Amino acid sequence: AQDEKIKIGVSIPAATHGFMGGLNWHAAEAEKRLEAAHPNIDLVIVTADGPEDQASDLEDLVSVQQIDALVVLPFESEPLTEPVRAVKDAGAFITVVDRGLTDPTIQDIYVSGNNTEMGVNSAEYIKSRLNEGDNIVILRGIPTVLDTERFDAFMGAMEGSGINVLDDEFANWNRDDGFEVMQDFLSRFPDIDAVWAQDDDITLGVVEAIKQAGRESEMFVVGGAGMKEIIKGVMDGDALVPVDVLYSPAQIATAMDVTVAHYTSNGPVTGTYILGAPLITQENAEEFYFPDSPF
Amino acid sequence: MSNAQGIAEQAVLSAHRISKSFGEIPVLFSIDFDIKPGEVHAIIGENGAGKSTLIKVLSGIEQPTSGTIHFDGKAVTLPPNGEAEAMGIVLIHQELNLAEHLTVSDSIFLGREIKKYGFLDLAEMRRRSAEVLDTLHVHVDPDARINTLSVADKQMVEIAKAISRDARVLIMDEPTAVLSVGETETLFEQIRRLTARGVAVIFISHKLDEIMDLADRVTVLRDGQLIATVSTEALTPDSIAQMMVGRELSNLYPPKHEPDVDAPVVLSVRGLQAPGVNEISFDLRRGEILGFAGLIGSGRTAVAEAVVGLTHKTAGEVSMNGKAADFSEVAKSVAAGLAYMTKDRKGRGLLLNMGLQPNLTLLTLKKHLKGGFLDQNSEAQALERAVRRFDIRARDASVRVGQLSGGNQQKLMLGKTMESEPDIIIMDEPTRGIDVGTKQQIYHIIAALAAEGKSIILISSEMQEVIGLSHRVLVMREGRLAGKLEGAEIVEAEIMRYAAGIKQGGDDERISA
Amino acid sequence: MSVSAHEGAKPARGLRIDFKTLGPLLALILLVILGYLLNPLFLGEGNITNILTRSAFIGIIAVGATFVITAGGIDLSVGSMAAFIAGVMIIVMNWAVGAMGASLWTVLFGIGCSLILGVGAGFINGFLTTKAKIEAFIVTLGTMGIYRSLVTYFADGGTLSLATGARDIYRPVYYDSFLRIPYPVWVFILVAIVGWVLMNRTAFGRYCMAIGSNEHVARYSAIKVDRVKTATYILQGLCVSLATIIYVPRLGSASAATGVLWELEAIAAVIIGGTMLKGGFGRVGGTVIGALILTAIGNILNLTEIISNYLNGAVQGVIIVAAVYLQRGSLRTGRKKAAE
Amino acid sequence: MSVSAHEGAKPARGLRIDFKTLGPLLALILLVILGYLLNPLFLGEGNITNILTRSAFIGIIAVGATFVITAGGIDLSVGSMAAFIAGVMIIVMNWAVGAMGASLWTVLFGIGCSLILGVGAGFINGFLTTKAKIEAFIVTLGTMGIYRSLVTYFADGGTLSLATGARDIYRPVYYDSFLRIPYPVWVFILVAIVGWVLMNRTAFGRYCMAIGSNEHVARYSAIKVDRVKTATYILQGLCVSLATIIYVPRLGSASAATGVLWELEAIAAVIIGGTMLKGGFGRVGGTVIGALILTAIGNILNLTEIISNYLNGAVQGVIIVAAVYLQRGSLRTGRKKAAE
Ligand SMILES: Nc1ncnc2c1ncn2[C@@H]1O[C@H](COP(=O)(O)OP(=O)(O)OP(=O)(O)O)[C@@H](O)[C@H]1O
Ligand SMILES: Nc1ncnc2c1ncn2[C@@H]1O[C@H](COP(=O)(O)OP(=O)(O)OP(=O)(O)O)[C@@H](O)[C@H]1O
Ligand SMILES: [Mg+2]
Ligand SMILES: [Mg+2]
Repeated sequence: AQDEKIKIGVSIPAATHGFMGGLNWHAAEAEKRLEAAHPNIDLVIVTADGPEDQASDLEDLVSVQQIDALVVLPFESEPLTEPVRAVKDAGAFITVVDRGLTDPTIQDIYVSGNNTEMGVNSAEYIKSRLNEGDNIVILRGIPTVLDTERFDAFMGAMEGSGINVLDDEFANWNRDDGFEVMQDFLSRFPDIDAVWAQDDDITLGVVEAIKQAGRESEMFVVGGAGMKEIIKGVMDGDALVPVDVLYSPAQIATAMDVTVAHYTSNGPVTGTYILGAPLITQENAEEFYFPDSPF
Repeated sequence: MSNAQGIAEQAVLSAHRISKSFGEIPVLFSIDFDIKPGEVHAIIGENGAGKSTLIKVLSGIEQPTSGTIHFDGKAVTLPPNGEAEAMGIVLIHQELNLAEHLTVSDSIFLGREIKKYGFLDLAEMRRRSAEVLDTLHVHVDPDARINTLSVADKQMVEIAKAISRDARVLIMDEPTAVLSVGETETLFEQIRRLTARGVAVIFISHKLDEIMDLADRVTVLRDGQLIATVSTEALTPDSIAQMMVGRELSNLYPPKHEPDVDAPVVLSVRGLQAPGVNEISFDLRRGEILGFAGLIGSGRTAVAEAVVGLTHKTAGEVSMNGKAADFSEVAKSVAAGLAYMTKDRKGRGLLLNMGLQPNLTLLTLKKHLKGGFLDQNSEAQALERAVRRFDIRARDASVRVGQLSGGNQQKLMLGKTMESEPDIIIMDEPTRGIDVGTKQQIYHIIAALAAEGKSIILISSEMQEVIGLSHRVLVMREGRLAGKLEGAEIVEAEIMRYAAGIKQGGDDERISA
Repeated sequence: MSVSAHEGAKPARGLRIDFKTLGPLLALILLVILGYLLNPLFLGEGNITNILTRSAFIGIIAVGATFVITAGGIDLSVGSMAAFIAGVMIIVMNWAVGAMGASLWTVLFGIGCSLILGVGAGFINGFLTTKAKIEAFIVTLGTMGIYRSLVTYFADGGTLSLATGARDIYRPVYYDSFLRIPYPVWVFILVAIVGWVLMNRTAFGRYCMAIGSNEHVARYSAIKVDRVKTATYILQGLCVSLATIIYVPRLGSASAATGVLWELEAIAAVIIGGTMLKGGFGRVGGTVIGALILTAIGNILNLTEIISNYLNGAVQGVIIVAAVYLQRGSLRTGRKKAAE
Repeated sequence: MSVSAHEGAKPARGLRIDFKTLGPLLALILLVILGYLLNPLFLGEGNITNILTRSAFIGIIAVGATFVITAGGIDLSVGSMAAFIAGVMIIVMNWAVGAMGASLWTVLFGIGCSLILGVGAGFINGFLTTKAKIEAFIVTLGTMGIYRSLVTYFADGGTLSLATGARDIYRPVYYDSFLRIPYPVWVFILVAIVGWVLMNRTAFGRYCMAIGSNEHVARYSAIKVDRVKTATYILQGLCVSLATIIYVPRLGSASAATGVLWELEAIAAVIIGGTMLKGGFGRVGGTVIGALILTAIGNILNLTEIISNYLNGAVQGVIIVAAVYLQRGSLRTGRKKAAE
C-alpha cells in the first residue's frame, strides 16, 4: 500500500522564533488539510536546527522516507544547494521555498517570499512619511544571508533620501533583544522619527520600549512578516505601527499546495511563484488577518 | 639496629642552615641535617615541629627561604614538583598522595611509565607492580582503582611506589601511621634490604619503638629548631620523648579504672552483616573502652561504618540503650549520641581547602545557630575551646586545613567529633600521626571520658594503645570476630594469635572455623 | 602559643577577603569607566535603570545557580525552564481571565502557578541527579530540551500572549518603581540579600560548600547530601520562577525564543563573580556583580558605533575574559601580598 | 590472610569492567532496535552509512573533548572554532583558486591552513587557562564568542562559499567511499583508534587522568601539568580541524550558523560515553558510542511522524537521560553483584 502513496518530504527550519513558528504551524495545517483531501498523498515534515542538520534531514528523507517530492525552505542558500541536488538526483520532484538555491536549475517549482522587495517596500514607506534630515534606527535579525539581503535592499532604497540612519544593531528576531536594543537607542538618540524593525517579533519589543520611554508620539515603527497582533493593530489604526510588510509564513503552505497539485491536477505544475512582500495598510489589512494562526 | 659497614663517610644529601617560612610565618630555623648511604636517619618531633616541611625542602617540593642543600657533596638547587626523583630522591608524602581514579599499577608508575615502542607496557607495569606489592605482602590487585582501596592499602601502594623507584635517598613521612604491626614489620624488612644496598632512608614516625628499632641516627626538632642529632644507641624511648616534648613523659597511659561489669549495655550489636562484615555481635557497656584489634582490612572500619549508618547493613540489629537503633544515615546516629571519627582524615574527615572553624563545626553546625542563622561568635568560641583542649597548633589561624601539619589535622578532627558531645564514640585510629606528648593528652581525655560515663570503641592498629586503654578487646579477622579478651588476657601475643588466625574462638560459640 | 597565633592571623584573612571581593568589583568599575568614555549617556539615570532592570533576570537566576554550582552541580535547564514557566503562566492566566475575568487574582494565580512550577522543576532536576544518580549535566541537558519543546508545543510554534486584561493589571510589576527603583530591581536586591545570607550565614550555605568541596567529608559529617543537593536545585527553580514572574509583565508573551542561552549567561555570571565551577566555594555577591558586568557589556555595545555589529560577540568575549583575568590577577597579587 | 579475598575478587572485577563498557553500548543497541521497530529502513545500508558519516563530525570533536574533560578542563569553543576554521579555509582556498587556479594543491593548502588554525586555536585556549590561570569555562566561552563573530564578520553576515573549481576537487572527501565506507567514517575510525591508544596506552593519557583526578598529585609526580593540559586543548583543536576538513566538502560553505551547539553535543557525547565531567577518568570508546547515540536519536526522529516536530527536543532529552540512566543502572547492578 505504501507504494501507491506519493510521499512528499517537507524540510523546514525549526520553530526557533516567531516567523519560523508561524511557518511550522502553516506547514502542519497544510499537511492535515492536504492529507485529508488527497488520500494518496503523504506529507512528512522534518525540522532542522541549522544548515548541516537540514542536510542530514534531506538524506533521511531520501534514504528512509524514500520521498517522491521535496518541499524545502533552505536554512541558507549556498550550503543546501548540493544536498538538494542530491535529492533531485535521487529522482525527487523539487519545490524550493523562499531562499533560492545558487543553482536554480535544480528546482522544479520555486515559491518565493521576497526579501529584497521587503526591504525596498519598507524603505519606500518610510521615505514617504519622512523628510530630509529626519532620523531612523534599524533593528536587524540574526546575521544571516536573509537578514543581509533585506538590509542591503533597504539601505539601497534609502540612498539619496537625505534621511539619516543613526545606527543598526542585531536584535536576533527576538522580542527581548528588540526591547533592550530599542531601550538603548532611546537613551542614546534624543530624536528618532522612525524605526525599521524588519520583523514583527522585534516590533513588539520595540513598541514596549517606546511606550516605556513615553515617546510614542515622536516616531513610528515598520516591522515585517504579518503577525496577527500587528495586523490587528494596523486594522485598528495604530499610529505607532501604522503598516506592516508582508512576508508570510503561509508561503510554505502555498508551496505544499502547488507541489501536491503537481500530482493531483492533470497538467504538470512547474515554474516560479513569487508571493511578493506587499505593504499592509489599514485599507487592506483585513485580507491578511488570520486570527487562528499562532503567528 | 646499626648497619655499620653500610654507612659511608660522605653524606649523600645534606642541608646547611636551612630556614623556611610560609609567607611571614617561619617554620624552620637554620637546620643542619645530613644522611649517609645505607643509613636510616629518623626525624622526630612534636606535631607542627616542621618535620614534613624539612623533608619537603630536602626533596625539592618546597624551596628553602635560606640555606644550602648539598647532593653528593655538591651544592644544588633541587628541582620542584618531585622532579628530584630523577636524581634518586624519592619522597613518600605524609598525606596520601594518590590520584583516586587511577589503578594501583598506574599509580605506582605515574610519571615514569614503562614504555615499549613509545606505548605503555601495561603487562610489564602490572607484573612489576605485583612483584613489588608481593615483596610487601600486600594483596591488592594491580588493576584495582585507588578509590576502592582502604587507607592502609593506599599507604602500602605509596610505599610500593617509592620502593619501586631507583632511590638513593628514600624519604618516608610517617609511613606507618596507618599500618598495623604486621605491615610495619614487612616495611622494615624492605627498608633493611634497601639500606643494605646503600640506599639512604629518612624516616619520620611518632612511634618511638619503631625509631629505636630501625634508625641509626635520630634528629629531634622542636618548634622549627634543631634540638639534637644523636645516634640511636645513646637513646631510650624516654629520653627521646623528653627531647621532643621538653618534659618528662612518665605515664603514657592513664591508669585504667575498674570496668563496671554491672553497668548497663549502651550499644548492642547482633548478627551484623554488611560489606566486609560477617556476623558480628558485641555489647558495649556504659563507661567502657572497648578495643577493636585486627590486621589491616580485617573489617573493623566496616563494622563501625555499618553501625553508624554510613554503609548499608544487610542483616543484623543494632540497639542503643535497649532501643532499636538502625541508623539509615549518620545524621541520625549523631543525633542519638553515637559519633564515629573516621581514620581517613584527608578523604573523609576534613575539608582541606577550608579553614579550621568551618571544619570544626561542620558536624554540629546546628548547635551554632541563633535564630536560624550561624552565630560566628559561638563558632569562634568552639574553635578556641578545641584549640585549648586538643592543643591544635596552627601558626596562623587563617590557614586552610590542608596546610596544617598532619598531627594537628588529626587533633582538629578529634575536636570536630567531640563537638557533638556523644555518649558513645567510635574512634578509628584516633592518634594517627600524633606526637607522643599529645598522644598522652588524648589518652587521658579518652580515659576521662570513660570515667565520666561515656562509652568508647577504640579501633587501632597500634597494639600498645589498644592494650593500654581498653577494658576489653575484640579481635577481628576477615570480617569476623576472631577473639574476645578481657582483663589480664589483654596482651600483645594473644591478640596477634587471634588476628593471624593461629588461635580461634573465645567465649562466643558462633566463632568457629 | 596558638592563641596568639590565632589573633595574629586575623588581619591577613581580612586582607584576602577584601581582595577577593574587590576582583569582580574592580572589573565592573573599569567597565563603567569604559562605558562612560565611549558615551557619557552610559551614566544617565535612564540607562543605569535600564541596566539594573535588565540584569535582574539573569541576576536572580544566577543567584540560584551559585548554590547549585557551589554544591558541585550544574543546571543547564534554567533558560528553557524560564520559557516553560512563562508559557504555562500565560496559558493559566488567560484561562483564568476567560473563566472569571481579569483581576488582581488572575495575576496572583499566575504567580502561584509559577512558584509551584519552579519548585517542581527544580525538584525533578534534583531528584534525577541525586536519586537516579545521573550526571547533572545530562539531566539538565535533557530537561532543557524537554522544557523548550513543551513551550514550542504549547505555543504551536508561535507565541503565547497574555490576554490584554491581565496584561494591564500585571504590567506595573515590571514597569513601575518604588523610590525611583523599578520593582524588578527590588526583587533582585531582595533575592541577592536572601541568597547572601543563606550562603554565608546559614547551615545550608555551609553544607553546600562542604558538599561541593568534598562529598565524602560532607556525608561523614552527617550532612544529608542528597537532600541538600536537591534543595539547591529547588532553590534554582524558585529563582527561575521569580525571574519569570518579573519577566512576563515586560512583554506579556513567551515563545520558543524566550530565555535562550540564559543558562550560559547565568553560569558565566556565577563564575565571573568568583565562584568555582568545580564547586566548594560560592560567592553570591560576586554573582550579582557578574550579572551586572554581563548586562553592562551588552549595553555598552549598543551605545557605541565604533565596532562592527558583526564583532559584538568577539568584543563581548574579549571583555569577559579580560574581566576575569583582571580579578584573578588582582586576587593573586592580593594573595601574594597577604602571604609575604 | 587476604589471599583468598584477592582471588575471589578477580572475576568480580572482570564483571565490573564489562558492565562499564556495556553501558553505553546497551543504550545504543536499544536505540537501534527502537529505530528498526519504527521503520525497518533504519537498518538499510544507506541509512546506516548516513548515520555513521554524520556522527563523524561530532564524534571526532568529542574524541578531543574526552581528553580535555578527562584532564579536568572544558572547551565550549569547539563549535565556533569549527565555523571559524571552515570560514578561513574557504577564504584561503578561494584566494588560492583565484591566484593559481583550482588544483589538488588548493585543497591541500586549505587543509594545511585548517590544521595550523586548529592547533593555534587550541594553543590559545590552553595558554589562557594554564598560564593566565583563567577558568577554562570563561576562556572558552570567550573564544566561542570571538570565533563566531569573526566568521560572521568574514562572511559579512552571509555565507562563505567555496569556489566551484575547488569544490569539485574537494567534494569526494566527504562523498566518496573506500571499501563502501565513506571517507569521513574512515577518518572517524582513525581518530577514535588514535584517541583510544593515546588515552589508554600512552603516558599522555595517564597524565590526563592523573591531572583530572588530582592536580597536586600529578604535579608532585613530576608531570608537567600545564604542558599536558595545554596539549589536551591543542589535541581538541586538532580534532576540530579534522572535523572541519571533512565538513567543508559536505556543504562547501560556512556561515554564522555553522557548528552552532556542537560544543554541547560533543560534551554530551563524552558524558553519555561514561567520562566524568569532573575529570579523572576518560573513555574514548564510550565517547564514540555517545556520538553514535546522539546521531541516531536525530535520525530516528526523522523516521517517524508519530511525534509532533515541536516535541523533537523533548524526545531527544528523554532519550538522552534514559540512555545514561540505563548505562548507569546496569553499572550499579554490576557493582552490586561484584560486591556480593
Ligand atoms: N603550605 C603551608 N602554608 C602555611 N603554613 C604551612 C604550610 N605547610 C606547613 N605549614 C606550617 O608549618 C608548620 C610545620 O608543619 P609540618 O607539616 O612541617 O609539621 P610536622 O612536624 O610534619 O608535624 P606532624 O607531626 O603533625 O606531621 C605547621 O605549623 C604548619 O601549619
Ligand atoms: N563497601 C564495601 N564493599 C566491598 N568490600 C568492602 C566494603 N567496605 C569494606 N570492604 C572490605 O572489607 C574489608 C574490611 O575493611 P575495613 O576497612 O573495614 O578494615 P579495617 O579492619 O578497618 O582495616 P584498615 O585498617 O585497613 O582499614 C576489606 O577487605 C575491604 O576491602
Ligand atoms: Mg504525514
Ligand atoms: Mg608532618
